[in-house]
Amino acid sequence: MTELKALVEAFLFVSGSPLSIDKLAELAEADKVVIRSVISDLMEQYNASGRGVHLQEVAGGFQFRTNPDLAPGLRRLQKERPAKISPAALETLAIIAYRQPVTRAEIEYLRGVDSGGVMKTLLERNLLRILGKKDVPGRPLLYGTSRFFLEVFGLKDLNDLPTLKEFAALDPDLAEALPLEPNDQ
Amino acid sequence: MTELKALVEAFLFVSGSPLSIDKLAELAEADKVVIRSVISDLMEQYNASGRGVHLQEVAGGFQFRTNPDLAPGLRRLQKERPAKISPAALETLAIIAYRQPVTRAEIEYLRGVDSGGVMKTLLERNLLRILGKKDVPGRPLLYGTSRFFLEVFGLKDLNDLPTLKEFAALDPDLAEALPLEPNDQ
Amino acid sequence: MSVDIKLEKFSGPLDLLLHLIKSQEMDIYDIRIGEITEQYLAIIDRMKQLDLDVAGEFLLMAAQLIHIKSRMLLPVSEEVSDEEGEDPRAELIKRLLEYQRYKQAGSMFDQMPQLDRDIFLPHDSNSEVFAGTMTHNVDMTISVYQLANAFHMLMNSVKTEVFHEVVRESLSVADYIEKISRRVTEHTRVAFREFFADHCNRAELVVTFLAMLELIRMQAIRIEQVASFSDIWLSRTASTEHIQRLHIDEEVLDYD
Repeated sequence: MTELKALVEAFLFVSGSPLSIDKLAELAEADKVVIRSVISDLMEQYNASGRGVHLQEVAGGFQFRTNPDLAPGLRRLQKERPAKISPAALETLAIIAYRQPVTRAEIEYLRGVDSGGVMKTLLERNLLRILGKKDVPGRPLLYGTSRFFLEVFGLKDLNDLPTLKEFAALDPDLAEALPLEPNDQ
Repeated sequence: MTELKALVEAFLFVSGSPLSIDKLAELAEADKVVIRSVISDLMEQYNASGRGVHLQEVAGGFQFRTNPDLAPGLRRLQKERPAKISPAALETLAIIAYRQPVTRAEIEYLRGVDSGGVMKTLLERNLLRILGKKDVPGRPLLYGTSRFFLEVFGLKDLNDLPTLKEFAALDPDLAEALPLEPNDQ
Repeated sequence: MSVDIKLEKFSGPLDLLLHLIKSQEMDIYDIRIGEITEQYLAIIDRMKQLDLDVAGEFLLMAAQLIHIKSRMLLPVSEEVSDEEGEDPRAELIKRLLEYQRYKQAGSMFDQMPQLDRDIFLPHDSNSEVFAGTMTHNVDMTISVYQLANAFHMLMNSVKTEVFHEVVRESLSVADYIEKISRRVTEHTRVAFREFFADHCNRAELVVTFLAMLELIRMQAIRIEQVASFSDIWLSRTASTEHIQRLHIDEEVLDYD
């Protein structure tokens, strides 16, 4: 019984989405009646006052949720949650890092998609800086990486960026790839 | 105090990634000393036997994780089996963990075998990170373990790696071998 | 000794040597080098007979073993011991001990509870692409490797695209002339940009442009721009019927 209770607690913790009695019984390979009593046990334990996490019945199942009384304090975390970098942003940042100085049009040519939104996010996060304007008709802005970029990636300078040759050496399949050197003239 | 404890519990629950004492103090707007005592309180409460969820110190912070004893049951909830780390990869990871910062050539000398493929796999799984370039001709890349490595193996920091002494106790042959200490300068 | 040894079970020549030493119950500090060399070579040989790809490293180790064995056979003369008084096996022993240590550390790692294998986190917090590198100290930490890799993958995919363009050189200027005239017929005036908006591939850009030039030459369309760098517009000059009657012949166009 104690182990079953621990298992149910762990299932609910890991699942994220609500788990029904049926589902829990199936996962824990136990009888529904037993699961039901384990659940009410856990609810009693968690829903006592002064707990940060409650076990709540929701959408036909059970789920751990934060105590609603703590909402004001918890919002501070939400704001600070580290924004995750999307694959699109990573790709764009990579192009800028290796190809700088580079214009938006050049980035979009390489990526094959509009990159304005992603570039705006990267600028807002201080990872890019504007290096000037390109001396061609339309005088498009030239982008490069910022000093903060070096800090985030722990690089001394742009020459510290690994070259493609170094990665190609790890994997013979990559050996035929394009030569890639940080472009820092 | 009770409300602070609930708040810390909720922060840890919501965050997902490990939260340091400093970060918790900032979020909860409380003193670090108080946070520390709240944490040890929570650890006592959670890490009692028979609980499904433990509070663990890992990668410089604290995090709720499932009780390792429940692994066999919990695997039922996982849709895909995690890719197993091969013995060759574990061996390479061990060299990097204890010898960091280390170059690929040094790893290959120790293993006696080409390690490019294994290192690429470890890099892709985010267990390694590139620490820079060695100041010798050719400027080879220096590798070390990532923060995620600590999270995967549940280590507080690199000093949490078992030391040579514990090894020597297992196998007397090794006692006379070269000193081996985690090298984390 | 057991003949049933598979090289792929060993992570390298040092691993194989350790196995042989252990299975012969030898002291690692006092390897009977002749015996070990013989067994090692026999295994390598068998692998070759089976036509397996014996990795260069295994062969290199074989050469080293033979070299050590031959040095062991030399009488230890005074001069030699001055220079290399060391046991010829010393370097190998050191490597074996060091290797054994990391091999053990590796299997110890294997026994430690591992995230996602033995220990689990709530699903939504560990399923995201870079969740593993999330930290609260720095805004964002992705590794240099991920950055370089992203660029590398992209360059590779761009390259493949170029390659495909060459292969399927079936884009016909005539088809594009038709496409453009259809749009100009329907809308009378179309922005130059619009024709390129959804073509990200270079070949299509080129063919579209060639088709436009051709239409201008045939005086079917006109190109205009109000001010420098403002939008360029394509408009129809010929009548709809005229455009529809344009007889477009690939051979006449002479684009190959």
